[in-house]
Amino acid sequence: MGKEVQILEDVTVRFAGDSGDGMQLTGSQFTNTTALFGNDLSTLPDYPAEIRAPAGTLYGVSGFQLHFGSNDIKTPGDSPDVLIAMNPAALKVNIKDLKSNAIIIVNTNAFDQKNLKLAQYEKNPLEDDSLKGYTVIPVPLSQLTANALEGSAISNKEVGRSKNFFALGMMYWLYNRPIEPTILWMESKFKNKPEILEANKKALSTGYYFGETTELFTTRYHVEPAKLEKGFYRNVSGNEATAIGMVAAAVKAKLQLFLGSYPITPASEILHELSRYKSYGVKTFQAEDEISAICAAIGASFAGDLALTTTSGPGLALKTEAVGLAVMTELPIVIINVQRGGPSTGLPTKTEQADLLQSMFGRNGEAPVVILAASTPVDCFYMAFEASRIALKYMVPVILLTDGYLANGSEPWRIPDPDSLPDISVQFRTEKEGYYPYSRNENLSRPWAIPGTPGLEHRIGGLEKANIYGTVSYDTENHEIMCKLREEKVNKIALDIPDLEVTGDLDADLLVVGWGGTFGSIAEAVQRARKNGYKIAQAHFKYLNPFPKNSAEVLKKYKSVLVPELNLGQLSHLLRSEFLIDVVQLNKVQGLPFKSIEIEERIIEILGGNNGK
Amino acid sequence: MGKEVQILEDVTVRFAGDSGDGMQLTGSQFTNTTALFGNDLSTLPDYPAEIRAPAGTLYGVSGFQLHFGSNDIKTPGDSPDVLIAMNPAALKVNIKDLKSNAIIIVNTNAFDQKNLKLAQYEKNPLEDDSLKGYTVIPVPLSQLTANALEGSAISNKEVGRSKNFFALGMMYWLYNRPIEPTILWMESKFKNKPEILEANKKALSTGYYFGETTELFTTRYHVEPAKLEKGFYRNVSGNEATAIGMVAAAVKAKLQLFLGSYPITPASEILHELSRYKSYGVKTFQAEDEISAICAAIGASFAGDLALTTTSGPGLALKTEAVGLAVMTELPIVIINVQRGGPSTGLPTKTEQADLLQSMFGRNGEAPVVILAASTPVDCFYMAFEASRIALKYMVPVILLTDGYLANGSEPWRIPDPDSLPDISVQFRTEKEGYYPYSRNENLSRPWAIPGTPGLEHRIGGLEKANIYGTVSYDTENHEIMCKLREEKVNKIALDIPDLEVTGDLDADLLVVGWGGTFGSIAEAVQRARKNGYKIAQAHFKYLNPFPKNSAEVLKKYKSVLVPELNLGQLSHLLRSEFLIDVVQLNKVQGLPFKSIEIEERIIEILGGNNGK
Amino acid sequence: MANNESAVSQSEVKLTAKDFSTGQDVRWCPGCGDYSILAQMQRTAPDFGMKKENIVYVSGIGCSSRFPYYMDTYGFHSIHGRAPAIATGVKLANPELMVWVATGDGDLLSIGGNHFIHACRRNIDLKILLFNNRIYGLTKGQYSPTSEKGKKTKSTPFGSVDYPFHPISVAIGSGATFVARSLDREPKHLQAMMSRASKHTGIALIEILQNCNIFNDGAFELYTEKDTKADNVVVLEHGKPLVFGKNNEKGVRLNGFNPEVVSLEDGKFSLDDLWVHDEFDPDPTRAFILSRFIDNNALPLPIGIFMQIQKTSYDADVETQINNIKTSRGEGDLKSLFFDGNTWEVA
Amino acid sequence: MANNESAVSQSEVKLTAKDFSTGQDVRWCPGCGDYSILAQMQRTAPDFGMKKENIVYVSGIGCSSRFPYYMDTYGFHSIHGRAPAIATGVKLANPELMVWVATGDGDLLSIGGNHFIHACRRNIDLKILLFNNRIYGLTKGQYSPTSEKGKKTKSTPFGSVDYPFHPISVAIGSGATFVARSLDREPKHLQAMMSRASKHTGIALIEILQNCNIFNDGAFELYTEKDTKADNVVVLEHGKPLVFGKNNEKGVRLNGFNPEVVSLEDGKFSLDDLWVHDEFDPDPTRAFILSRFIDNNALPLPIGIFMQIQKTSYDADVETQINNIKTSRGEGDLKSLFFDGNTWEVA
Ligand SMILES: Cc1ncc(C[n+]2csc(CCOP(=O)(O)OP(=O)(O)O)c2C)c(N)n1
Ligand SMILES: Cc1ncc(C[n+]2csc(CCOP(=O)(O)OP(=O)(O)O)c2C)c(N)n1
Ligand code: SF4
Ligand code: SF4
Ligand SMILES: [Mg+2]
Ligand SMILES: [Mg+2]
Repeated sequence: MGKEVQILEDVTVRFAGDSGDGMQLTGSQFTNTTALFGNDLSTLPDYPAEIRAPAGTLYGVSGFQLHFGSNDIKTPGDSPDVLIAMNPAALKVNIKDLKSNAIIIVNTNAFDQKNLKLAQYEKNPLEDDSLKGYTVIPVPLSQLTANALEGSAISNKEVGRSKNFFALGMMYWLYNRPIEPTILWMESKFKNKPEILEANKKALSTGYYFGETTELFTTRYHVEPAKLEKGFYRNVSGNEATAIGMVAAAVKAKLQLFLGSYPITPASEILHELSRYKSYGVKTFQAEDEISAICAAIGASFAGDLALTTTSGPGLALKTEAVGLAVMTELPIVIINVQRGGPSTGLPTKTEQADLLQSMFGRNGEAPVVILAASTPVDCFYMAFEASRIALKYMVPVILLTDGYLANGSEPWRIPDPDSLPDISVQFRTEKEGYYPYSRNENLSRPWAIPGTPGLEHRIGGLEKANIYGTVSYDTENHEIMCKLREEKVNKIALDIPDLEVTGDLDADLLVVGWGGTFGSIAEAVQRARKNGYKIAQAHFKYLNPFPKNSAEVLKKYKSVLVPELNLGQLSHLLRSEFLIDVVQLNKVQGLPFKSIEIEERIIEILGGNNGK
Repeated sequence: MGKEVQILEDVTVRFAGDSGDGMQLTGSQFTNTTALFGNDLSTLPDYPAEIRAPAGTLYGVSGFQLHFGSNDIKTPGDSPDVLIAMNPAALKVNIKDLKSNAIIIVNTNAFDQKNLKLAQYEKNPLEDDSLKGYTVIPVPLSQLTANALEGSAISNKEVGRSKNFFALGMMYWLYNRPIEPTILWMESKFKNKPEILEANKKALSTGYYFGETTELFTTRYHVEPAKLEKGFYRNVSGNEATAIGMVAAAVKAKLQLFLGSYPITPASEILHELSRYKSYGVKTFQAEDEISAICAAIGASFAGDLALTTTSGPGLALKTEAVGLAVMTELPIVIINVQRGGPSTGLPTKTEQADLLQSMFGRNGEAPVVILAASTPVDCFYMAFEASRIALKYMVPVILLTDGYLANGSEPWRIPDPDSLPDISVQFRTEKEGYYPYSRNENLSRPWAIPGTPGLEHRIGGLEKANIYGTVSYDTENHEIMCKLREEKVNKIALDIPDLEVTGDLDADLLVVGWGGTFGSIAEAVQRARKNGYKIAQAHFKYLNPFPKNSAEVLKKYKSVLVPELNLGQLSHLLRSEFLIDVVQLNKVQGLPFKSIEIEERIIEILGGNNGK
Repeated sequence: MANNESAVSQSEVKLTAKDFSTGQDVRWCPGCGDYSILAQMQRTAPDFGMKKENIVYVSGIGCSSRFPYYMDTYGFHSIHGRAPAIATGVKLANPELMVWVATGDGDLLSIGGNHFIHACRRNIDLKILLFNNRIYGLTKGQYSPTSEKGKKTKSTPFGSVDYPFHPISVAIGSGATFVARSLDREPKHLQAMMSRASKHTGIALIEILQNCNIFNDGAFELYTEKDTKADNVVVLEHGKPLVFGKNNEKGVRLNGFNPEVVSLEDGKFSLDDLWVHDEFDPDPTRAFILSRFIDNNALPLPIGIFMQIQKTSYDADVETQINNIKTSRGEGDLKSLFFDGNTWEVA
Repeated sequence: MANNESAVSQSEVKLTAKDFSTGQDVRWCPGCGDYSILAQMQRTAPDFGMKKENIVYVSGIGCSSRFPYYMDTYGFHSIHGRAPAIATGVKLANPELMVWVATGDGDLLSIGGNHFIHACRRNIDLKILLFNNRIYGLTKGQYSPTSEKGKKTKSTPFGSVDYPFHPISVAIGSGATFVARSLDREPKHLQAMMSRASKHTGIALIEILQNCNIFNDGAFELYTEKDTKADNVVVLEHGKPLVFGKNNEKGVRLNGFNPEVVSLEDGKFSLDDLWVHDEFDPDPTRAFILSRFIDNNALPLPIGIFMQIQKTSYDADVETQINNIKTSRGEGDLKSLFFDGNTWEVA
């Protein structure tokens, strides 16, 4: 109908509504279709803390944000270009995040007295000037859906539920995506509920055609496919990627994977995922508490499994005594901590990076452990694999830090060829000759001799061990030797991990250094600032203990080092202590990821605001 | 009988024998008598890890060391001048610690084939040259005691047990101390066992007179009383002093003391001591585990008690989640961690300082706590009081670190006038007007409104709290405000604690900095080196978080900063990070305190070995 | 021994349910069984004979553990599993307080199991409201230690292989002195249980079967729906026989140690043959048998007070001991504390 | 369902007690009851029908927990209270192993209580040796959760005010399937219990009353000394009446639910009136009653197997479930794992 088509490089869309409005589902469908279409993308859901908050309330708003583009997409986007608000609460909660001049599509039917009051609006924002500056597209979504489904066999309640598909259809039209993938999905999902299937299909396609016919939309947008590397892709969240990475590690290590876990937000999905993989021999043990979970994992490690325990902050706090046991017994175990807002129960559904120092130091005595951190949802796969590799090769506990942002966020994963993953298989000790439980190989790691092996019967435990022989030893000098050996073993791993890589302007004055889940925001900020003419180098730590061996060299090369972190300065603390450099901190503890603009602004501030010149 | 009397400034004596030989008792009696005599002193027991190891074994040797003098005594002594060895194992285990030319008094009767074998001696060391260089005084102790008690009414076994009193009598003679205090003690101790009383008295006095008559001793020693400050004194171990300090704090705060604890070496004696003080209203709750112990303490704090929990390393690891709850709820609680050898179960009966970083960082999220450390056994009293003062005034958890060395070591305590202790009483909030659970006073501390107070009903918990109002808040900015407030509150305490004091040569190039229980060894080393002409300044941290406000100024004044610690460098880590100074580390992780000579040697090494000139 | 009548202060003005409401938005899912439990507590609390400020609700973490926020008394929403331990500290610090624990099947029986059994062992005077929905609600639907074997949940997509706890059996095995069961859908009965628990001295457990309409909907339908409940629930009443059925036509008799359902209609058995409930039986054996009815589909679900035994409570014993020692030795003062043991003077 | 006979490999050469000794110096106090328990295990182990390398002893911390060091098998001396959890991991990782837990009353019932009750609930195939000396030995003499009320110890100088656990009641309340009691001083009986436990599939608890001659000497004298034991101990034997006394002149009969001691000499009661022990009774009620004899001074202490119930074990169910799924779906490979769900190609 002759609508204008505008080509965009990237777009950020946020779907928001009541928990019951199906926003997560709508968002995922849009994501899948967009992925199939060939865009690069990154997503982030935002759940309320309540399971099902009463409809219409501010704290019950559930959101799903998707950033997609024809370029390299690094984050779910700082601020949406488009908001789909299913009710007044969704509008109220989300409006502050929008770009100025953003498009707001609202379901006008939901803007009744009751909902306005629940959303604590004194006046209907659609009827005053408060939305000036935005492009508001008022759509009577509920009404239109009801009209579309008139005469259908489903209940009124179910009709109400279909409105998200109407909205989705409309969005498909607006961004010029096919509705077929969603129809296919519906056909399998609602296989056994033909009436619902029909209704939803109808809502979807009516929404699509509504976009085409209505005069509310004057412009249609087009985002070209991205130039992605060839191959097969799949969208994965960080938690999914973590789970798959662990199974892959077990297969490549030729071991069975044992997970001891206790549910906790936002780590539970790793348990859920892994419990589906029984045909891979994965054993998932839902323990009575976090302590039992890690202890069972330690027991399984002793008996020869690839042992894993997963948790979030408060759970890691509970596991610390047992982590010390793993240090002392030198058994391989992977501990995955999906960080969330603390201290204490804190902000359980929000993200944060405040468990680095807990991971580093949260145990009695001198008990060094290896610490890794994943940088993107997809990287969770690789770092889970890497954590397993290191644990098995060096017979050490490895803590892998991810966070709520990575865990729930998703991005396309270029599926690797399983054969391209390294063989990390281990040799259990079977040879009796010369066997001592605490003898060491060139990696300083002790032999793994598992129960069932004839002739290698031995005892281990939490008391200090005699060097080589592994018997209990109260000898004073032996204790110092062992403390130092345990430290050295961890430190030596620096030789077996990649160097810290510097990207951007290697000759810049400013180095921006991050770790873990902030990678995307930092990279985006650096990239944007560089486009604006600033000279900046960037480096990102995925290995926190030990640090990569070239770290000192890298860090000392730059006049200023800026360290953005979602905490009060934990990596900064370590860098200061380790390298005696006075880093510039950029800290945020709001339960939210960085917006790249926040980092960009700080960069510009440091570099003097005039393009660094 | 005309024996030579030699005047000594100080002497270090070690009693050693089987666990069943009563060495702890003998040592304590010698200590008490020496204290009454007016010497300054410091003691250290050394128990085997086993409860009652089989007689005669190396690992069953129990020791008690006493350093006393006419000067200011700071440590139990690096190396004994005299060893009393009740059997070959005691000789074997202890000989390496002795001064060259030390006196060794041995019970020759115990040097039979069986005992020699148990002690893994191939030949009788009394009969070859292996003890050349020592002054060996062979005494047939068992035989002499048996002779003395011939015809007494007690059993042979009991006669055997009396030999320690014979040895004690001999030592009294040798060091010219009265036997009367021990006789008085015996009379009350064995009130109901008159035969045993008689036998022990006889053994003691026979031992004394044996010293006088035997030609084995040609010299007698005299150590003049020390010039101690006027007043009443009492010998206290660190654990005793800690317990008394907490009761004193409760009395001065006008609160009831609540202890939630779970037994663990070397902290259990605090529980034992406090459980005796029921007439002071002290409630001691032996919980089912460490988590319950601290949680009960938090509950008691909520309800208005002065709440305490005591533990050692592994126990602190278990309490970390709950410490975070105390941080979040801003409730006052004192957490005492008597550090021992780690990691894991480690060396449970040995000392170490390796829980500093655990105390600092061992919690999920940004959860700052106040950390104090006691420097001597007597200081445990004052720091327990101080920990209570800070906890109550600022409504914060305070971790007080002591260690196995302080806990079991003892020294004379000049008993303070109770009235001289500050009033630290608190005002519970009762006023309804303007009450909000998380409003703050000038110390940033929130009001303590305890259940039972009409009109102030409120709810607290581990979820993030709204500033001022204290309701649950998922607000992102509020979270950052609260994280920073909690940090600031702790940091501000720097204004309310003493400055870091520097002693010695303020204009030296070298500053020696320690923390906690190493005070005595460091002070002795510094003093000795200074006597030898070296210029050295000394400072000792008793406040680890926050650091005293002049710390930066002090630390940056010196060319070199030497940090001796019983760990792999934990204070060093904090100083490096906090002050960006490159300290020199002196680390020892052997489950043993520093010998002052070890520190002195390092000082000399740093200062160039030629008296610093 | 302190007993409730003397240890707690009586409220002077009669309070109402509304006085106990904080007026805060209640944040459970619409339709959740927790609402009823809250309502019954608000209705019953005025009859505890306590001033509001002397009541404390302590909870752990879970949907159920949000309970304290809605009661306008002192409250502590603590950390997962630790409510009994924190409540123990509260009660020991101030035995005048009436201390309730609000908790879930995960909170109390999974991570909090140890504190729970020790609270039972000690017989400390806490009243525990166990919201048993046989699921982890707050973490969105994993199975719990009370979930049936074979249950499919997020963490057991192929069915769980765990046997469940019977919370009441665990309590009895651990030495509890008051155990009761009720249902979220039986408001009057639930109120009665709360009121009775409030009068018990020592540990009191009320297991409340509670519907989680989001993750475990209908778990207790059999016991709550009009057409099935009469045939599947037996109400325990002291001194009365175990009778149930739409027309009170069925009963439970004990055949040796074996409980069995008998018909009262076919003339073979009469009321006199039935098990007569004695809630004050000092022997917990019968309560133990009742706690295991749930294993046997042929038997109805007992609700009511399974047993209550009189025994001094831990908190009262602690207080008594301290008071006795104070009386016999006199209250301690710092001077005598400092001068305890061997002292000497340097002049 | 895996049962012992098939799941474990048979040893070929007959081992002896000596084969199970590590030859390490045993570091308990001279006279400690732990020596006997070790000796009985070393004597019994050759009859388990297992190769040495397939036996694992897991312990926590305590005097008793040093046990693994002295058995020449695989062993894990872990951290305080966590042995059941670690053992669970060992057994799940390799169900072919026979896994024993050696633990103390503090280790298992105080700090480890939660893991213990959950191990019972799950019926995981672990054999637990509980060294119950009613004291904390290793930490030098504080009272434990099994210490009698009123006990004076280092941490209770005025007597404890805690009620004790009955470990066997706790186990039964939590769902255990095999519970037995023995004494350190009854070597033959203890061997028999170990041997019987070794044959049980699922959780097996043997409570061993053990003398700590240093901190709680004589705690069980009544049951071990020549002149008192016959009158104070009743040996449970399947199918036999509960008879005891120096001349077998006394018995226990059940009067309703009430156990009472009767004389067999005064003609009023005969063997036929006595409680006949049925260790295979699927109803745990009688075992529960036996577990509480200890509360009543008039009753003798039962030793022997209180009950054993057949139920699939947790580890077997875990294995079966995995095998079934592997059979029905085929073993997973990485390709299908990676390609699970929505994928698309970029060409
Ligand atoms: C230490 C710790 N572990 C785990 C969690 C996550 N968690 C919160 S509530 C809960 C279980 C809730 O189940 P339940 O107690 O039955 O309460 P419900 O929500 O069903 O009322 C879990 C596992 C946590 N908050 N803290
Ligand atoms: C986490 C932790 N808490 C406390 C301790 C101290 N501890 C070691 S053994 C023990 C209790 C021992 O009692 P029990 O289990 O009965 O064994 P027993 O020594 O009597 O055989 C305690 C409290 C510890 N090692 N670790
Ligand atoms: S998830 Fe279940 S238990 Fe939790 S509030 Fe919702 S309905 Fe209630
Ligand atoms: S303390 Fe007691 S339990 Fe421990 S070894 Fe000695 S006698 Fe045995
Ligand atoms: Mg639940
Ligand atoms: Mg014990």
